[in-house]
Amino acid sequence: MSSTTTTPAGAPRPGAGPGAERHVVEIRDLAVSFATDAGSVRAVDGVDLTVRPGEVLAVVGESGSGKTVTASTILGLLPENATTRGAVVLANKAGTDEHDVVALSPKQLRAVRGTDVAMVFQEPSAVLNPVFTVGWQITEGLRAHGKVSAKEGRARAIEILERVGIPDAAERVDQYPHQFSGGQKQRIVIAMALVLDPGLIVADEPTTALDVTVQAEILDLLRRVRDEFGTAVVLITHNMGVVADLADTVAVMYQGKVVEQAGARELFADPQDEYTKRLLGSVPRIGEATARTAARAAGRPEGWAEATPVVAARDLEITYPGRFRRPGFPAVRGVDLTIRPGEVLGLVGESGSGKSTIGRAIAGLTPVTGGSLSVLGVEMNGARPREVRPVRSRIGFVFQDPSSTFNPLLTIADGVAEPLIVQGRARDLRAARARVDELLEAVQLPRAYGDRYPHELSGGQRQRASLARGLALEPELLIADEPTSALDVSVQARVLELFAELQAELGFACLFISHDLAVVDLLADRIAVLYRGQVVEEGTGEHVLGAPQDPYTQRLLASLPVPDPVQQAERRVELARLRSLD
Amino acid sequence: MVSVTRSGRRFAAATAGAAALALVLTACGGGSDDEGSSDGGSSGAPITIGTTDKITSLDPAGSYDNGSFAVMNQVYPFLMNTPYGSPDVEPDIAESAEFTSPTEYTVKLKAGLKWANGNALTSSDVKFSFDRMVKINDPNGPASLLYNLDSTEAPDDTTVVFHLKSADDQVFPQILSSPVGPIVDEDVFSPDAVTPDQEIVDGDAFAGQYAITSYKQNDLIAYEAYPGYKGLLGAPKTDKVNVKYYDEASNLKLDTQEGNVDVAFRSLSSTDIDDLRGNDKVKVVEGPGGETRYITFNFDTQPFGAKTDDADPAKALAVRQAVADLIDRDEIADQVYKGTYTPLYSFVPEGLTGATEPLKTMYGDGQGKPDADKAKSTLADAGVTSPVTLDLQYSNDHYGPSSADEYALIKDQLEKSGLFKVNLQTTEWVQYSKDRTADVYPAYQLGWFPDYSDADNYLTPFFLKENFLANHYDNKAVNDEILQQAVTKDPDARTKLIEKIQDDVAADLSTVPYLQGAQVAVVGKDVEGAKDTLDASFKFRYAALSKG
Amino acid sequence: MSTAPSTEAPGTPAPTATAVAPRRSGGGGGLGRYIVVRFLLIIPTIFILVTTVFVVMRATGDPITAALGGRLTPDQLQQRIHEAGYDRPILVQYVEYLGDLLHGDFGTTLSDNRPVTEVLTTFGTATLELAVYALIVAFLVGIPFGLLAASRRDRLPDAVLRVFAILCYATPVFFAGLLLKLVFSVSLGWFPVAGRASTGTEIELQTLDNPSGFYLIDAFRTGDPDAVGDVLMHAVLPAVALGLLTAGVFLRLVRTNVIGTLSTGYVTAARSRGVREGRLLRKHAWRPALIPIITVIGLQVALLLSGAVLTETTFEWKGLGFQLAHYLQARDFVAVQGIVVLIAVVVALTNFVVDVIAALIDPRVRY
Amino acid sequence: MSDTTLAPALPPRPSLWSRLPVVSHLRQSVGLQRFMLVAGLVITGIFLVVAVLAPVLAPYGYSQLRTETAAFGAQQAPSGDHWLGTTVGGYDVLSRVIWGAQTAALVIVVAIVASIFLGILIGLVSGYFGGWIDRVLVVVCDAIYAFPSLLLAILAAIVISGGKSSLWGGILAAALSITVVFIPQYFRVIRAEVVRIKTEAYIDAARVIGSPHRRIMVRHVLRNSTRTLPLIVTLNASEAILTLAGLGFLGFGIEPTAAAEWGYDLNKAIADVSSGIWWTALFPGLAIVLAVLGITLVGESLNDLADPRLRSRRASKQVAGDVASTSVAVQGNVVVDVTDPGAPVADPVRDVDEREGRA
Repeated sequence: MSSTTTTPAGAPRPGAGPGAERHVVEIRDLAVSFATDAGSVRAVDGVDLTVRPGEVLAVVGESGSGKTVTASTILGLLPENATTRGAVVLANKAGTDEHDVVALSPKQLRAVRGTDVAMVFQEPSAVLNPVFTVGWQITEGLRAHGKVSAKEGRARAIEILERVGIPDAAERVDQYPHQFSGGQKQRIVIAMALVLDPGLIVADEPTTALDVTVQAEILDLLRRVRDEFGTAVVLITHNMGVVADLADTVAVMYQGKVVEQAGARELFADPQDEYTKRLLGSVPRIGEATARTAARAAGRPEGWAEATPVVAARDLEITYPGRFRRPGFPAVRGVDLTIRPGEVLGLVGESGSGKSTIGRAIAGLTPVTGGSLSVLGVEMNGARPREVRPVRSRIGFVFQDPSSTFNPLLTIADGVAEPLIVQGRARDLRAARARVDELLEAVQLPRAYGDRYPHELSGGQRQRASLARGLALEPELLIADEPTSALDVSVQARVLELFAELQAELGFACLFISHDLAVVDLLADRIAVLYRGQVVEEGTGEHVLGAPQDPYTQRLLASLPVPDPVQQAERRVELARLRSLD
Repeated sequence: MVSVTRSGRRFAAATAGAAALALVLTACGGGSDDEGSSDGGSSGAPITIGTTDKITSLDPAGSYDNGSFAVMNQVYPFLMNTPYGSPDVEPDIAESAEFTSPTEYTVKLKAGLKWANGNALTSSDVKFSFDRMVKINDPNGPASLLYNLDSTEAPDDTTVVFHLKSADDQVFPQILSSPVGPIVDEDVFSPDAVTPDQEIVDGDAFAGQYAITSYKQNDLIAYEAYPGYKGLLGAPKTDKVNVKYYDEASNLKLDTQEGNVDVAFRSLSSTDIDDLRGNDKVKVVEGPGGETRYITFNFDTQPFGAKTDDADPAKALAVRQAVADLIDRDEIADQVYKGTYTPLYSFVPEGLTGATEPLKTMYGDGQGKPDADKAKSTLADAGVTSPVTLDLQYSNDHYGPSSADEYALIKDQLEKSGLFKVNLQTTEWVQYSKDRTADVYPAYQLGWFPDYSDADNYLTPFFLKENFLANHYDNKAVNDEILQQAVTKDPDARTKLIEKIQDDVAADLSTVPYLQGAQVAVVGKDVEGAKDTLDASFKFRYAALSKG
Repeated sequence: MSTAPSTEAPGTPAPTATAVAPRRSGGGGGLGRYIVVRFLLIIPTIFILVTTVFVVMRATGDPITAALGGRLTPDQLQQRIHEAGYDRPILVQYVEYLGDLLHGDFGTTLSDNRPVTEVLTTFGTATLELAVYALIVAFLVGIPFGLLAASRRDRLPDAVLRVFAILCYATPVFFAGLLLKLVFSVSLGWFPVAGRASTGTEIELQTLDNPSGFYLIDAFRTGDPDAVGDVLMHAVLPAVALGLLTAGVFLRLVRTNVIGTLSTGYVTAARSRGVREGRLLRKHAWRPALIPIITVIGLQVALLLSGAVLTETTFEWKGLGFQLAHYLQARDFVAVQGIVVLIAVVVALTNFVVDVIAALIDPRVRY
Repeated sequence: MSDTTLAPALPPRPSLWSRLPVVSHLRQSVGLQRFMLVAGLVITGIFLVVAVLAPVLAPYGYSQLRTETAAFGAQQAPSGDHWLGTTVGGYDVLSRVIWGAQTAALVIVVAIVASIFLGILIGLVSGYFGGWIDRVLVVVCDAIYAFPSLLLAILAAIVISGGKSSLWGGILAAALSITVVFIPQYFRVIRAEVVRIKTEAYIDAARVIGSPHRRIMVRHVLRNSTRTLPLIVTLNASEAILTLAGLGFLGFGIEPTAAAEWGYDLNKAIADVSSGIWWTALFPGLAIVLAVLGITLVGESLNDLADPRLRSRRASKQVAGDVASTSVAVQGNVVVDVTDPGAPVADPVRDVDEREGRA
């Protein structure tokens, strides 16, 4: 509380000097509450923030910290059930005019939106209207703020598309959103924001929905927005790496309040607030666990490498059937993999790389269409359900989405007991309860949570319970499919920690699937990098992440922003070098 | 009519809210009116007739229903026909018709007859008409009425000789006026298949009082007088007649009331007719009707019937008599039918030669009113313990929309006395038709519309041993008497016999008749002549109508 | 397992934001293939309906008993049934019927001796004409009011319009028809009571060569302005009665879908660019909402035909639905089957066309 | 960190009563939506009370034609003895309207229970197993679904009734005719839900541990796929009334001596209306409109409340509320993300929408 309104640190960038007194936006004592079924809840509570022209302010926080609400307030885009107090004073780019957004009439608000402040959203596919061409949608903003001829609008749309890096803009201006890739869509969204040349862009998690390599490109673009257009940016994010990459100043929000605000380098180097420290401490960093992995490798018994692998894939192929006699989609194309007893294999890849498909195939959820996949001694290619069934009791699975891993109508204890009952280890819930309690304690959940329903648990707690269920049958193999990707960093850190402890204690083999190199590095003995259904590189973390050989791995690694502005600046240089090689 | 408009307004006010939007939407078209275009004719005053009849086919061989026959009566010539005002037949386009031997019925045609299309109408057409009728024997056709016809012969252009199977058939002349009787053009009609309506109209194969000029099945028919008709009925009073076919009686009623229809004939609901009686823009014209309604008893399955556990003919008869005692015909006619049906106390309806009213005196209070005490003693005398449980069936979709009300009232009348416990049931018509002849129903509703206007048509199909009712009624004496009357040449003797048969059947009560349908036409104030054609021939002839 | 395409549009549980659900994944040739598959699916649909109706009709009695059960003795009836072949095994009759159908031979009605094809064209055009009028009313009422309700959401106009929509739907067509007739024909005398035209006009129309069966078109062909007026006046009340029923559904449909798209990201994004609310509604929200709306409207054809049965009865509009009720009662299975085939074809084709239109509106399918 | 030692107290779980479908919806609703829901509930409540208490409320029996002393007479105008007059058949209009509620309620109940059972069964099997059975069932149900429902009901009525006219015979015939129409709807809704649920992680979780199909279907899929039923049931109930009335109006319904039925009475009253006898048509007609209106209001409100996009919330007058409850605290409390109102919820009603408003 004491550190709520840290005075903004001095101008971090020399260029911003002359405008230091001016603010593009100044938020004073902002409070917002929402009417919900459970009564009124306060999302933002006494927030003060200022943004100077040409500055990138990152607002960081975990879910529910109020950062998105704060950002929406700047454009007056809060939903109807919101009530606002305080002031959001917005200036135009030239600094000649000022409005308090909170007090504006809808008509005045409309005039401000787009011209003085624009917004870039998290999910580019959702914010582009599927039935209009991108050119039309870009021109729409121009038309909303004055008469623009169709020809002129089109010319300006092409120009701005070119500037945000859409190739062949003159042709593509007439295309529809679905004809662009995810990264290009985000570029178009940014183009729409830029076309009216606003003084401020509010970017709400602009890269969260994107793969890490695409994320790096968008971050570059945003940097250019600041540098070339002189536009200030309010960047809302939960990703400390993104902050380190882009931000000039940082405001950390927690429970609706700004707990710390400082220049980016200062904040990372010397966080003041307890929460900021904890947050930074939770962020996984590559190389952190090298020593641990090495120690584990050293502790392996002799002959371990020759022991029968738990999972052995040879030239594995998995193709999803097409519809209407259309050719199928090959998700996995000739993958070789081995997991030995007690070993953690990290499987990394971007979306669509086929990593989840491999996990599901091992668990028998997706049929194998080619090659060989031997799981605990059973060949899965062409296996009949009867043959797979006994294997299942020896495999545990932890799923990605914590919101749906448990049947919403059954208690947690019911869910955890399910494998015990199905596999005949217990007759009913009462008989299984002792073991359930034991499992819950093992994942550090209080026994009493067993009687709760899934929605009464937080995401992290649900993932712990999911882990308990996965371990209920004391499996020899655990498949964890992105178990932490939906969790906040601080929660993720603790779940990962727990995971590592349990693995050490119970010694199960594990396939750990993730898109996040740092997370995989933290846990895995070996890492396999998957790209378009093929393994491009495999080896220990030290090897793969320390000295990657494959160009894709190199790019992937260089694209991953590290939560340290100084290091990240170096990374950027490296990435630029790699790109230039292409 | 004042009261109608007023209550109409009241209703309108009550529903104005719901209709408000419709008002707004339709207000734009409010000014115009459609009456201007309703007169299409050039000479005289054309008449528009409205009806809810249905036409099955214009080909006599392909239809056996009132709606189709109504059209045929206007456009086809008959050898024998009923003159206005009489149920008995006389030669129509024939000069003479007589038995030339017991099994030969010879008809001489008038000379120089022509079809509307110009073809000559000769005895060859007549022979063709009857031969094809027998040959086609369409499932929907009336060929079975020619049960007594052996062959037809046309020795010359104007002579036709019918060879009959049984001798001295007094009904045969009547049959020539029935649905099986229309003469058709051999150049237009197919000899071995039912001819489509449009071909008939296109071929102009008409030689009755009218010819059809425009035809849209069950929608609209335009008639024009055919000058070449030289038969019994004479020239039509009106040249042009249009007939509009309605599906909803209420729409016909409204159009009649609004003056869009000059003559509404068959079948306005009793409510509508009752309402129109008080309307001074129209006249309600009534005549005797040939339609009858009766309750049929199955002699095997009725209470104490032959196939029941406690079979006892005497008790069974007592039950039937008690029913006859209890039915209040006036109440049904008034409440349900508002006078469009009248009480019927015999098997042969009033208006036909030989019709009497035996049930009026034999049952009830002797005046046509019910008598509960008499019913009680009838049952008690026969040793029947009351209440008697009676399963009574009616058809909800074949005998008009009021059957349900009719039978609810009958149930009520029977139960009111405390002598009966009635289980009322209804069945959809097709199933009903099957069930009733399969001994499923102990007692059930039926109705009859005659093929020809002779008492025989109300007796032969019903009370012979093998009959249409299939109710196991078997009275040798009645059987013989019915066969006898059909061949009795002397009209008086035959009438006597018919009266006797009615008395005999009334004692047995194979059926309990209770209603006779009146023919009701609602005509505009300026329309004359409806009364002339609403006669016991049960043929409604447009030719009699005129608009002043 | 994804759903089969026929259920896709309505069956997907996706909210409207994604209701423009990509019908196909993958690119080139998607639309063409989709159209072919969609078209082929019409065949089993019709086959199923024909079979069902055949079995149902034959299982419930024969037309001869229906027509003459009150006239003939049981023996005579049985003889006629035998002669007509209705006592043969049902499978034999079925195969025979299907064979005829494949040759395009619908047969001749049993109860009124008309070629079924003629019945279909005569009454089909009447029903089609009524349906077109009703759709016009439904569009004119449903869409603007639906947009209005969506834009004034949860305020008075919305409340009034929603209750209006429910009332449209809650009032049985025959009751609404009765009220309309009473108020506008009997009391006010603005419109004719019933029928498609007055007698004179009908006769006039009959004189045309090759009348199309669409009275309005035919009336124009006569060149008689009175006839045109007469036909239009007759159409107003039936069209309103049937149209309002559908309008209620349209209104609700438009409102729901537009509210759905109004809360999507792209509308919020457009708002953040300062686009006017009216334009947000008419352009950004309406166009994407149109895709599910059009799909659902296709299914309204079935509703419209159900309503048409009752409307036609009430207003003496000699159309198909009404005629079907009659043929059902007469057990005229030849006629019923013919009409059912036609309805099935019309419904299937409409859904097909609507799906294709929706696909064409959706650029993701088009390209 | 500190979250393992103690289970933080949960907010008290709502009672079973307030978790019941309609009750919970009522508690959620505000403003206009609440008004619509309450109005619908009141009308529906009256309808149900009248249906249940018909023997007590109705002054006469539905097929009663006379008192001890005298016949009612046909088409009598409203009077002290007959508040709403008598029909063309001589029945008391008020009594017929009241008893008609009972008939309608019985038909709704039978039709819906029957179609829920069958629809759920085939929808569950079809959606869960997929394959060619699923494809065939989908095509069959689509074919039936696309066919005009009233005509379908008429066809069914002809087959099913075979001419039975007893109270239950008539009600069963009408109800089953409507069932034939509804089954495809339930099939589609349940199947769509099952297909959706099949992709949920907890189904995969159950498969991974080797649960047999039957256990997965009953324990996981079935229970979760029925959440939209209350909504469809309400909307179908109103449709059932309209279909029943349509059948009655066309003469395929229940006979007057077996039960009172509004559509039948309306049919009989057509002639009356054109003759200035307004009371025989108006009241059964209004009864239909009101019953359908009430039930539809409930159904639409449920739909709105179930769909976060359509649900309205009231803004509080002042900035108020407790911050902690909204934020994901370090202790990991329940997440209520206020900016995104709820996870995307399927729109089960759309399926129903398409068909609504028949007759």
